[in-house]
Amino acid sequence: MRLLYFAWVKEKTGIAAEDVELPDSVTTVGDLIGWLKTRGPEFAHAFERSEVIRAAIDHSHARHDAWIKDAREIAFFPPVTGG
Amino acid sequence: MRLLYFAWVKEKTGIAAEDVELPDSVTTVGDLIGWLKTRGPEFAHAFERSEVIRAAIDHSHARHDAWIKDAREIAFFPPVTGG
Amino acid sequence: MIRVQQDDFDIAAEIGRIKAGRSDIGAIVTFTGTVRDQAGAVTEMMLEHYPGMTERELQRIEAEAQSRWPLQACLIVHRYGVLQPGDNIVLVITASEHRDAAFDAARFLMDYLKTTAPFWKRETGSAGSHWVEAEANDTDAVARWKKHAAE
Amino acid sequence: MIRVQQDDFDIAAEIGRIKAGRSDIGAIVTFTGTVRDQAGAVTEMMLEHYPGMTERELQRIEAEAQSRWPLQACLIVHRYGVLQPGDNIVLVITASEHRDAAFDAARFLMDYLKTTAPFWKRETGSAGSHWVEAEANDTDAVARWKKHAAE
Repeated sequence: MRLLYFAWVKEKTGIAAEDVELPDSVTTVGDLIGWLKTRGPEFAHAFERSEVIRAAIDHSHARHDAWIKDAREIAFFPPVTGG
Repeated sequence: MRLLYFAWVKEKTGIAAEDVELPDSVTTVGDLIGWLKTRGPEFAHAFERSEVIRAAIDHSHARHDAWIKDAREIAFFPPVTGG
Repeated sequence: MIRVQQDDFDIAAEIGRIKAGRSDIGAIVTFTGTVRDQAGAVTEMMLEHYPGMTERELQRIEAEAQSRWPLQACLIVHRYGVLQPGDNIVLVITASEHRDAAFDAARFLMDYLKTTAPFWKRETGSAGSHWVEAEANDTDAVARWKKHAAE
Repeated sequence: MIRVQQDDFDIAAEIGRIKAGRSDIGAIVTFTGTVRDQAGAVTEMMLEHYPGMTERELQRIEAEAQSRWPLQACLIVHRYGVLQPGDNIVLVITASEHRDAAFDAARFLMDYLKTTAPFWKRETGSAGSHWVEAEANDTDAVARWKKHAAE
């Protein structure tokens, strides 16, 4: 599965994109965030306030309870500030 | 006193502007409309549906019960349709 | 600022003048009203106005908008004379730090202008010429702003 | 139509393209968002976005506006990259027969774009660089449209 990070999430993780193999226990966006936090201090820091992190599954906004089973690409980012 | 007519009011009266001497009994816009109606068939026709006629005293919108004592210029016209 | 003119206007030039030498503006809203051919029923439009009163009324409306919203710029340009389908009739531009003020003020200016600025449209088409009738919903639009102000 | 680009946009050219060859449009509203220097506190702005999702999200918003109002044209252009104070960020244009639809749709597009299009602003100034925080009243603005739809 491809993971993307944007804005300050990207700055904190230190990477823009990566491909990961997920354990079977990770079934929702929220599970994925919990799993990412265990991957080192940068990830723990980036996802510390997980309630403000937004996610998108295959280019559509997704809630933290959304299922990720068929996802090809999941992105994490702060609330948007365009316009 | 100077009187001006616009749009279909002007077309019906047949004139754009005129100077008039008013009798003392004419004290409001409504009085003036009543007096104008007596000035011939064109004026009677132009002011027939007097409730739809709008008036302005010295470049400000005025109601039919407005006093005209100090007016220099009074204009009559249909509801506006600009924009 | 307000202008009443026969000539067409240039939106890009007007925005350029408004933005020139400053970078404190965050939102610019423009409204352009144009002559509709109404499925071929209108071939020409004549706009009559009341010189003197028109300028006074537009200035009054502009001042009211400036007093209601924090505007960095405010422009009304209204044309008169003979126009063709597709031609521009009116331009309103508002500039503010934030979009809400710019949107609200532009709409306010158009709603008021439609009911108080002394312009009259005469349309010519296949069925001859006629003076355009005022629309009741324009009066309703102004009533909405009065209600807002009273809230 | 939507476009995501680094280059600046040209409002007059965009309006020209929308009006070309037709005279059934009566009202054109444009919204331009620009970089504010915030009293000198901002000297540069960097706009990051999510290529692929951005286009999809803007198309979704545009389709929603088209379904809610009778629009003859609808355009969203959003820039990304490094911008300076005074530079354009976003352009929205709506065209309709009447002004209410054009005003409502333009505001709807901006309200939704602000809360769902994946753009992030990073401001640089005398106090260093920081990512701009989302504003709660942008979320409120969108809630208002949802309420409208439910009425």
